[in-house]
Amino acid sequence: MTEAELSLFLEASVRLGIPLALAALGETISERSGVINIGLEGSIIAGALGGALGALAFGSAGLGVLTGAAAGMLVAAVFAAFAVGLGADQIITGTAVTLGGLGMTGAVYQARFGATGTELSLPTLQALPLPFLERIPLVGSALFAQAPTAYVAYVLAPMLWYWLFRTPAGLELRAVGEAPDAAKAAGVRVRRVRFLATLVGGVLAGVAGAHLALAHAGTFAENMSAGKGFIAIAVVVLGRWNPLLVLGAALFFGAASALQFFLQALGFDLPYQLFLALPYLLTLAALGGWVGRARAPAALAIPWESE
Amino acid sequence: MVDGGAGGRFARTRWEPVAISLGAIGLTGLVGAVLLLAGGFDPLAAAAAMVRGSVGSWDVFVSITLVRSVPLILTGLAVALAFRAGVWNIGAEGQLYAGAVAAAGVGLAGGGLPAVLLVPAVLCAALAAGAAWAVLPMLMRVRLGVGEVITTILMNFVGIHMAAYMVHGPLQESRGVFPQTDAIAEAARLPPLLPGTRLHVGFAVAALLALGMTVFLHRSRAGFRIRAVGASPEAAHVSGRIDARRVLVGCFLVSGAVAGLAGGVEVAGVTHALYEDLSPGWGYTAIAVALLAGLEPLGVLVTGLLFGALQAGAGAMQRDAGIPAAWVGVVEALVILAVLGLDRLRRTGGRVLPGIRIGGGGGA
Amino acid sequence: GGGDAPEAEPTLRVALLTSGPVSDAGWYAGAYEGLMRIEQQFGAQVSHQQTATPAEFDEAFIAYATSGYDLIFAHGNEYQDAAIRAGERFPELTIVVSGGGRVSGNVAPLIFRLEEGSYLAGMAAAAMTESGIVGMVGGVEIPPARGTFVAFEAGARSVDPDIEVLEVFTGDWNDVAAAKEATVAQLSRGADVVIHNLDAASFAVFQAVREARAAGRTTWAVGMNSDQNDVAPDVIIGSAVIRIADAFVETVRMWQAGEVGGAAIYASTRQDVIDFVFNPELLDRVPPEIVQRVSEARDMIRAGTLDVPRIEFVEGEAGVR
Amino acid sequence: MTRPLARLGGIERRFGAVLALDGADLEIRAGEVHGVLGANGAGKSTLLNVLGGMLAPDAGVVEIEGRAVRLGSPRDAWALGIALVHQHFTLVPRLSALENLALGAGHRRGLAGDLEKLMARTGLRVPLDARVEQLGVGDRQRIEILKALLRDPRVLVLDEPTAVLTPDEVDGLFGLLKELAADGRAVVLVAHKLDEVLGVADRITVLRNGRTVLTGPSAGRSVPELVRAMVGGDAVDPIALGLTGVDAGATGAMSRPPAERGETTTSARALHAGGVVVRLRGAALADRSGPGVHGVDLEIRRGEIVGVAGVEGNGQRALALLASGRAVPDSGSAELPSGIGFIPQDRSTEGLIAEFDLVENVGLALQREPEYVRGPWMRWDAVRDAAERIRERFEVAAPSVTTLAGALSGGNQQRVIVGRELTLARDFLVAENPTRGLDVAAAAFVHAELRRMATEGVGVLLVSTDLDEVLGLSNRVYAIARGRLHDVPEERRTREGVGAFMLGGTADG
Ligand SMILES: Nc1ncnc2c1ncn2[C@@H]1O[C@H](COP(=O)(O)OP(=O)(O)OP(=O)(O)O)[C@@H](O)[C@H]1O
Ligand SMILES: Nc1ncnc2c1ncn2[C@@H]1O[C@H](COP(=O)(O)OP(=O)(O)OP(=O)(O)O)[C@@H](O)[C@H]1O
Ligand SMILES: [Mg+2]
Ligand SMILES: [Mg+2]
Repeated sequence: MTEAELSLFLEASVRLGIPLALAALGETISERSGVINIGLEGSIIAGALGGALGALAFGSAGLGVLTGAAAGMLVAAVFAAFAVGLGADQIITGTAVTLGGLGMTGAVYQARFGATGTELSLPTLQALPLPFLERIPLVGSALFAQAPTAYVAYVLAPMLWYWLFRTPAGLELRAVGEAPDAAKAAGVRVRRVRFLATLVGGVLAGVAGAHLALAHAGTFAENMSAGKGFIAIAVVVLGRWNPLLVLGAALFFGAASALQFFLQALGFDLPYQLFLALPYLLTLAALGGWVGRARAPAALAIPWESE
Repeated sequence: MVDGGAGGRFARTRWEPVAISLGAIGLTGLVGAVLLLAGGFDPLAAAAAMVRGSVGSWDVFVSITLVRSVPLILTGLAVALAFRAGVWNIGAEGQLYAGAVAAAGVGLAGGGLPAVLLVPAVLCAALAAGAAWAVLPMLMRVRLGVGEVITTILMNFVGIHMAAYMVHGPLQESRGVFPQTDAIAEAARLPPLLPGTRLHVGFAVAALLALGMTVFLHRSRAGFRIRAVGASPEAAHVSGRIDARRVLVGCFLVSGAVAGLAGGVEVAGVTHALYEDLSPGWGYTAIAVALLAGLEPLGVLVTGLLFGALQAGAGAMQRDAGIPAAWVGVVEALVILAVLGLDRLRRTGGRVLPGIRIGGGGGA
Repeated sequence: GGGDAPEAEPTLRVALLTSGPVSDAGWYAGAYEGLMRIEQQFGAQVSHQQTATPAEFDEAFIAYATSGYDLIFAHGNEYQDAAIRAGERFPELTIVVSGGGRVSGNVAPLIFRLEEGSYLAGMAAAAMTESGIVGMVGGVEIPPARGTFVAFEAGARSVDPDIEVLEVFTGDWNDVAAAKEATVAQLSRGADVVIHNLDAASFAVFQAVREARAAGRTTWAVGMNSDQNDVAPDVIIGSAVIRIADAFVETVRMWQAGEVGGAAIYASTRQDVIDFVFNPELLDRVPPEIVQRVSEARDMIRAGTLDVPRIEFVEGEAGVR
Repeated sequence: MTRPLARLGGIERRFGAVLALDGADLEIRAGEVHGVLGANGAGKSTLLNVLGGMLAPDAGVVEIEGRAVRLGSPRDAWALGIALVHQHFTLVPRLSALENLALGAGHRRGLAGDLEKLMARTGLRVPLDARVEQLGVGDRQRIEILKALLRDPRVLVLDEPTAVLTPDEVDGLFGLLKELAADGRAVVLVAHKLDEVLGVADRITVLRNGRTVLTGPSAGRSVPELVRAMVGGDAVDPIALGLTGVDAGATGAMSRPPAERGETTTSARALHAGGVVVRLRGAALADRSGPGVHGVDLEIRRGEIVGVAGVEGNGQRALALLASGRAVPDSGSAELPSGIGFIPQDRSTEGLIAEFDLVENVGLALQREPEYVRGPWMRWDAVRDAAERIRERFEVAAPSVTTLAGALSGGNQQRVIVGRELTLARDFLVAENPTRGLDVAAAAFVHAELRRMATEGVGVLLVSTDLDEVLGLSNRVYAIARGRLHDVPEERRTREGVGAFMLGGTADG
């Protein structure tokens, strides 16, 4: 690739990585508290629709992101009520919430725009190039000429890292995810922590969805989340439950996905299905290569009941 | 009580899943009705269609509900076995596709053979392919200590694209036009279980497998060892002197094989050709099916039927009551949540649904 | 839902099968509109099911046949095998398979000659491009999709013989992210006019073109399947449209006249089902002589004097001509 | 001190079918060390958990300084100055000692500083930066105690803190407890070694079957009296009681003559002629958590009890795994017989499967024995009978053999394991801290069983941190330090003597 193409490739990598990064950062928080939210997909699609409707209603993409976040949180709250409140199995609950999220968004979309949908064109999030930074050779335009939501991810990763590993609250969250009974004995409100962590995950998944609708596509389509929830969960593992690494992992996956389009555009004449499998194969390789024995939070996915 | 040791964490009578399911349907009805009304649809018509389309008539029940439940039961059994051994195989979907591709391949190639040879060959190919699809995650777990939850999810995506590639490439129909294979040889197709219906012997296979697996888990030493390793690898090693790694490897592969069988049975029994989007996510639904059954194989038979009926009824809801497909997803979600809710409320102390233990990560 | 019409003579019962949501404002939405029009114009009792898997195809056919439906529109080639099976089992039933390739006594493919529209689109694109490179972004690589691209390319070459054409398939009609990146990749390869053959994901193509425009390039997009001109009036020079609803209504008429079955039904510019419509808001940007040439070409295609290359995929017909 | 600092009255608590507390009372006064005694399953931990805000009582009152209070969570208890050291560790394994101590301590500047002071004052030292999962039980126990002390409690509640501490540490801890009491605080202590308790406690309360059966000053009370109060019967096992310097063979009237075979008082020495049943030669085994062992040469004959004393975390784990055939030596050789029983020290995670019932837990070990399988099948009927036998002979307090192991109190869990492993130990038995956390009667019973096995010609390897136990039972004694075995000559077999060998090699306290 020429340098121009390379930087275009990097731009694409970041664009594809950002929604994953947002969702995965949220999932990192909830998984660190011992809650694996397979319902993430539901939060993302809800965020996309919520974002679209909000942007239309207020005529502002910015407000759309907020409504998207709210929608994502709403879905996560349903998940948490069952998985945290009732202590129901997290995997089943997540499966159901994903099903319901995809269905409900479709239902709402049709209720709002008619059975055959409509050619929505929304107020979109314009790319917001950062002065100076954008001029950094090669990576500048890739990293710093993105939609504002991208910068949210950049800022959030280090903040979450600091919060998790350097503050008492973060310590409590990790303790809840490692050994809830011990955490409770230390006076941590296990359920509340898990509940709130799950909500945070939902908010960020919602923002990711809003990003898809408002920054990426400029529209909403049923099932437009296209499995990104699952990929985000994989990204969390690839990032070893560490916000900084998770951001990196998301961008890595973005690059792996971007590769397929560039190889196709460059006229490599392989069947495209093989290109489509590429990101997953690369991620597997990465897992085998360096993630090694990265350990999940010990209490991940285990329902917890006091007493 | 049939088996001395059947108790433990999953102790529950065979019929509990049924009871829970029935109660759940009632509860769902309520919430669902409210939502449907809000959406401007007639809940009663929907319910009626649901029932008619799933258990409305013997033919509907046999030709649609039972046929639908086969892949759910098989993948559900695959998941249940793996989870029992503490192997968190979320990869049934990919293994199913691998099995389907292999079955289609053999079914197309083995044209000359008689059914008595070809049908078993097709199913064996599916088993082998499913197991093969589980090898990589299995190795990554035991050799590198990479948790299988993520690797199996990734293998799902790879498997789906692999199948898509097959129907666009090597296995594409002879005219090379549409993304599908030719129809597999007559001799490769599963014979009907009940003549005159769509129900194929795959259902019998699934039912027998469920029965056999129950006996195996609760009566055989190997089955007991599997449960022990799943419940506590440390205790299994120190007190039982059980080689946890061998159990883990075995269950991972067998689980993959059974999931692969699901794909093979679907191709050989229903579609008779390989298409893209063969599965609507059975491999994921299977997790709910298995866990709702408390990982009891016979329970899986029941919950698999429940989900089969659910999906069959869903189709009818669209056709007869004009409920859009999107709403159907909502209703299915409601049913699952209702089952969960009831299960938790009914329970007094002691988890009935085991928490899937992803925690502790890889380390075999 | 199926509202019962007054029981004068036995009401016509028509069903529609789609394997995607009809809310896509495109391929499936068009079919659903057709179904609604059939309900109104013929007082027919209609029903729709969105199927998810091949396993459901047989089910749906059987269910509709046994509950007395006369005519089923199966809107996609994926239904063809199940349609043939159902056709054998239920001789009374008639099944029309959009884009299908297999024919039987009571199963007829409904072939949309969208190639004719995309040929005209190609001419327009060739006229608009400055870089001499145009791009095509497809979803799943199936004959109808390939066909439109082949014709698009031919149309473009008829205007500019040494135009360069790029082609990408994302593998998914609805994955907006993939469509967006595929388009960006092509724009980055120098393409400045992009046509798509996608479903809901098409919006992402327009979005990408818009953004390139915002970045200072003169880039254009071409709408497809339905008239998308007002989706992105600022970048879409025109749309190659299928008026699916018209085709469905026309098909019902043919069925009532007993003319459906045994052969493929072709819907093309002749019946005005297929067309290329310039975006009125951008008409001033298009060289008038091209508008002229396009309408001439349309007439020639109608008259059969201009032969648009296409991929034949109906049984008995040869491959690419 | 007239008005009690804390009072629990008529506390009831039920766990499913089990009535753990049945109207128990406890009265704690400022300035006292209060000993709480009771057999396994008596309800001690449950009662203290109620006081610590971990468990909500089903009925009864909790009063602090005469005021009725509701302790909904540990936070509520701390607010009232009550800190609890749990019987079972409540640490987060993957967090560092410091993080564990900081957990729940809230925003707190100079925590490390305070800790340094505290460790200096109390002599309880722990490596603050090490991850807890890498630390031995001793360190973990110290962390637990420090955690409680950090809160500067008015009422300090310790549930069996001494079980895993070295004699010196125990003395140190008791000294500390006395100091705390001296400056007007109250200390509640649970321990099974009655002499320990009598030594430090001002007043005592004895629980039986969830009821308070005796409470009052400890002065002038005798061990047998307490035992009688605790278990009804009179089990007096000097070793279990911690009365030092006893001769293994002679003394020790057992709680109850072993069922089938009549009373046997034959000294194990009688069988010294027995042939070698276990032979370790230059055996070495690495161990992630601990030093492992190296250069172990050990021969054990039929009928002898070989004791290995040592401070926790000096290679006992590796030694036990080697001798029990659970691990093969990295180098050197291990010749083992076929019929081996193994009583692992960690009963909850290694000895039993909490969510399995007793039948399955017995089957867990018996599934390797031919008589309990037929072809590929388990003979569950046979296993069930075996479980029933164990439940009766070893007096496991469980409603039935289909009770989940997790619902048993520590003592009863241990009884199940001992019973199970004894049936396996035809040739050789490895016992790792077999009486840790057991009440007097249970401990006495286990000791009697170990002796009986020896007299029946089984070789026994007793690995224990309890010096009295090792000295009291063993024919030969080794000390283990830094993964090496040191033979302790006859004349040096005293607390002090062995202690010297133990510490001689040890690095960590
Ligand atoms: N069933 C539920 N539905 C919704 N939210 C819940 C539910 N259960 C708990 N929560 C949320 O969790 C918070 C804490 O709940 P709860 O006090 O029961 O557990 P906890 O105090 O955190 O844990 P522990 O009881 O062990 O201290 C509640 O304030 C509420 O916000
Ligand atoms: N979480 C629980 N679930 C069920 N039963 C329990 C639970 N905790 C305690 N029990 C039961 O309550 C009774 C009292 O248990 P507790 O732990 O208080 O006894 P203890 O006096 O502390 O015994 P030990 O000396 O062995 O620690 C026992 O019979 C035990 O089986
Ligand atoms: Mg609470
Ligand atoms: Mg206790």
